[in-house]
Amino acid sequence: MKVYLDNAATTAMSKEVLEEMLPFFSEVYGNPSSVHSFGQASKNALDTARARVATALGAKPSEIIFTGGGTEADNAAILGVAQKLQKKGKHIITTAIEHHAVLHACEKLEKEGFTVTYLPVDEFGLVTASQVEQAIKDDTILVTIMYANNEVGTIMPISEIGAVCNARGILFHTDAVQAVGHIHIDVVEQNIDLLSLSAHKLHGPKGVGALYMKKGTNLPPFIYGGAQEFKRRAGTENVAGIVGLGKAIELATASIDENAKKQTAMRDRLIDGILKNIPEVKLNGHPTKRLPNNVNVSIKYIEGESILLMLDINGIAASSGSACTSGSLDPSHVLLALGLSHETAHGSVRLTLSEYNTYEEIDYTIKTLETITQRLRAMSPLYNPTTKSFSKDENTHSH
Amino acid sequence: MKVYLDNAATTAMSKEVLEEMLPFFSEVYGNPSSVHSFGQASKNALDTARARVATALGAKPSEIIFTGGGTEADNAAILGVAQKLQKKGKHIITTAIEHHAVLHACEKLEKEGFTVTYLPVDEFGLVTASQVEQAIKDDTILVTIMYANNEVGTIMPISEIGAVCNARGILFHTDAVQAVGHIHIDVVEQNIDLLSLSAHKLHGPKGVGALYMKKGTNLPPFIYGGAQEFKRRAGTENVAGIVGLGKAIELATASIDENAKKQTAMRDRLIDGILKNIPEVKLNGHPTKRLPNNVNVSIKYIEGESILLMLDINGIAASSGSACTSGSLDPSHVLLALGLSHETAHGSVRLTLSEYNTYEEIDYTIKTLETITQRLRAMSPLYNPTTKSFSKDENTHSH
Amino acid sequence: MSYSKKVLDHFQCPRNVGELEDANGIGMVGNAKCGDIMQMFIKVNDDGIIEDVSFKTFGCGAAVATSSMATEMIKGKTIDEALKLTNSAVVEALEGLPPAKVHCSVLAEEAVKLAIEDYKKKKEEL
Amino acid sequence: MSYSKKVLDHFQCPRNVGELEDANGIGMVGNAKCGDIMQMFIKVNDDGIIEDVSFKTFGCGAAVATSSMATEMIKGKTIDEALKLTNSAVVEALEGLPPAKVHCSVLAEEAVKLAIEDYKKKKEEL
Ligand SMILES: Cc1ncc(COP(=O)(O)O)c(C=O)c1O
Ligand SMILES: Cc1ncc(COP(=O)(O)O)c(C=O)c1O
Repeated sequence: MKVYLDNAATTAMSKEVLEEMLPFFSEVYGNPSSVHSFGQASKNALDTARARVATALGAKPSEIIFTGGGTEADNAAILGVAQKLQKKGKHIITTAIEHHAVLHACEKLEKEGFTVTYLPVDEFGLVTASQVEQAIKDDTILVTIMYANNEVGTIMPISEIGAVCNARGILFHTDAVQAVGHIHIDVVEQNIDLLSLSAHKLHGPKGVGALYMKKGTNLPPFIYGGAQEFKRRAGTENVAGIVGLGKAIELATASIDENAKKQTAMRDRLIDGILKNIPEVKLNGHPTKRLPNNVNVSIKYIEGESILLMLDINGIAASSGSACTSGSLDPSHVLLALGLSHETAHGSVRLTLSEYNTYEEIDYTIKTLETITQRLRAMSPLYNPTTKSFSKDENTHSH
Repeated sequence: MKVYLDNAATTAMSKEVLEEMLPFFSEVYGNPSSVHSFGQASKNALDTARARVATALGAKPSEIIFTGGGTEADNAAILGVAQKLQKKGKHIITTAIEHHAVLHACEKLEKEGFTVTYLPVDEFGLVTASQVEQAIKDDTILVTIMYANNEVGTIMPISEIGAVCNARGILFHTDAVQAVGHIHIDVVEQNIDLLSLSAHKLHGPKGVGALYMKKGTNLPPFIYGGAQEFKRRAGTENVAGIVGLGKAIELATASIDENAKKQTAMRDRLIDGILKNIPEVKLNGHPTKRLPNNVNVSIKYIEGESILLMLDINGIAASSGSACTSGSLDPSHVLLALGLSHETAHGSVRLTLSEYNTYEEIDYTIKTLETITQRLRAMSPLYNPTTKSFSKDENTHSH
Repeated sequence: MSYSKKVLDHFQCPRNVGELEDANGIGMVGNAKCGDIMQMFIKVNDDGIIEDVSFKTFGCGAAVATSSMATEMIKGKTIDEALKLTNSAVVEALEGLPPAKVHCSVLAEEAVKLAIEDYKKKKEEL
Repeated sequence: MSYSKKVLDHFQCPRNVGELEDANGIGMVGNAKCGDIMQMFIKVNDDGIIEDVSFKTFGCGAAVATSSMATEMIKGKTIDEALKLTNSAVVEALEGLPPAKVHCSVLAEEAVKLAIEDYKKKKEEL
């Protein structure tokens, strides 16, 4: 059985999206900047996609700038505000559990003399609007806080934070890459000035995203060249990709409630099944303020990559908080910020669903994970079958 | 008859490229950064594409960074060198006829205190290596000169310029967006340190390109986030697009001589047909040092956009040096730099071929252009049927 | 260019093209540098009515269409009525123009005004 | 992870897993913070030959595979031969490791050395 449970990393593209994109490779291939009808057909396709993205967010089409993905949108928002407002102030507020696309952009700014407040989160991964309010200084120019966390699925109180920023006249950006198409968003009601999204997290194509930029925000260009994308993001547009994003976001928002219900039920079955069948497992993230598709558990005494490999051998695709691939030995900054010990963080597994998953897959995954845990624990020098308490020596192995 | 003669703007994607890309949307959809086999399958596809691009340029795979297009590659190279070497010097050399992706990046740097020398070109659009040599100053950190011009097709003496830069120890970037896949390139032999390319100019997908960065050049990241693309260009990779680029460049280089021969023959038939059948027309660009697919003519007394619209009504897609779409009233900076009067520049038409075109299309285009010219001249207040000389009043109408 | 059907119609089949042999007023605006030149020819009769009108234009699709439309809109009108022609009336009659092209309608309005001015001047000189 | 077939084989079917009841040398390296802990058990006979060996490992696939391979490489060897085991020999035997994983082979080498050291120390103490 092949079970894909890594939908927070990326999703399978929907067949309907592919169908919508197909004509824009070899048939409708004009450059949208061209005067002739080949070009105008492509331009019309961009317009349709822009309207669809705008509708999904409660924005206007002229407020949507297509980008080469979520990371680019995050960079454009943060570095753009910094460039534009540096004379006004050099302080930025964010959280400790942002995606690297936000954190590394902030770190670059720190090197250039900006100061960044990384708000701590509670054990569930939450920040509060009053934390934000208290962190605001005279020279604060930007608050950037993710809509929902990609590792543990915690949903932040975005409306409340938006209200605080609005009241204080500070620009508010949210990295909504994990939220768009999964939970309802309204940029106007929620006082969001800038929002990043990415197509491949909602059954759209990889390498295309968008930045919502509220009218009047008027950030500087982030790629220089032609007049594309309201002169903000030069370069011939990824027409097929943008068409795909438009279709994917339309489909996702059309069935947002239905999908959330289906995923939440599967998610809870998966969580319950794991917690019931495997001893000494801890759920990471918030029990209820959590993305419908996110499960993140720490399995004590064993290490994440080993679990992933074993799952993979059994046909299950998952992800872990053990950052093995990047060459770093440190576990996920998100899990550490939630207060997990290094050891526990290393043993975390993320299983993220989509509406394409089935209950059969969920049950198979619970069973497989149980077997794998037994095998790996038998091999683990940390595991002592008589030890029972999970949190007791939570921190003993860190140094 | 539908005739697409705007291949310098963008090309139709080849069916073979589409076929190669198709599995990477809904079947092989893993995130290349993922540990599991879904992810590794995508990673392998990236590796294959990287090797193909490297081979086409005579580079190593580790020297290829995939980007969101040619513009992004140009920006990354120029802004990257500036950021890295600003302590060493703040002078950059380029030409007056670069693409806006280069010019506007340079202009941004000028605002930040850099000085830029825009080398003038001769009437054919050429700069010489000795012009470059003479422009080099103690604080010159970068020479950026396009491989071939996108409007008039002129091919620059890149090897000679590369030799000069190499001898003087100055980084050399070339915007080869119009050249890759059309003429032979060898980054090692030609002493090229940085090279930009774009997939959609060679029957590949839009929105994906690459920057060749010679080992040791070591520019800073241009998008911050994950560890993708050797930590230079963060963000989940456009896997399908990159696969498409890899296939397109492989196909293009495999039949580079054959395609060049075919296109050159069609090009010359088109040029000869126009010059013979339409009075008072001038060929722009170099007669021989020119891209195999480029025709650019100025048709006196009439205006480019009108010609394009008439061509379009007759099924022919072309482009003009009249920058109508951008809201600017100025004609192409390239044509002006070649010494054309505003009036003549406004009357220029670019017809760019691909190997998909046919002789039948060429002959139809010549005939159609002749008829259109007659109609528009009959409407033109500048046209006096008794006037015969073309260059006589070349400059009388400019002010 | 996303031109309206009306613009494309007037571009493809421009009305009143050419030089009016017996014009008694001629107006010319624009210059080749900016890519637009419009020439408007009118024939005003003794009752001050624009009996005939024609144009010649060097310029983009919008320039041709606005010239053509302007000739239609003033033909048969008195010169006083013609002087009231505004560029926005031309744009409206064409069912809109892309923002970057609105300047063409201004040229058309100006060309009409200059032709009428020329007619008046010539009349005074008689 | 692009692991070699050999690595995946040793990960899936690790040789010599578990605690050796009658071990006379035990070495442990790494720590949970870095995500890798290896424990090596050896039983050295009177001729100084490693008669039996086993391991327990908390860590990634490479950590498990290098431990497993290391046990195979020293089993039946004299302790002097075993001391010559290098991490690169382990990497080679596994048909390579991704660059980010080479440190695991260093841990395996160290665990073996510590186990032998422990054996020697215990022997001296006797
Ligand atoms: C010479 C040249 N440089 C750069 C570009 C920009 O490439 P892209 O449209 O892929 O960003 C183009 C084409 O648009 C070009 O012709
Ligand atoms: C929260 C969050 N932000 C940003 C990104 C980056 O998006 P992309 O991979 O499209 O650049 C991701 C996913 O990778 C994410 O989960």
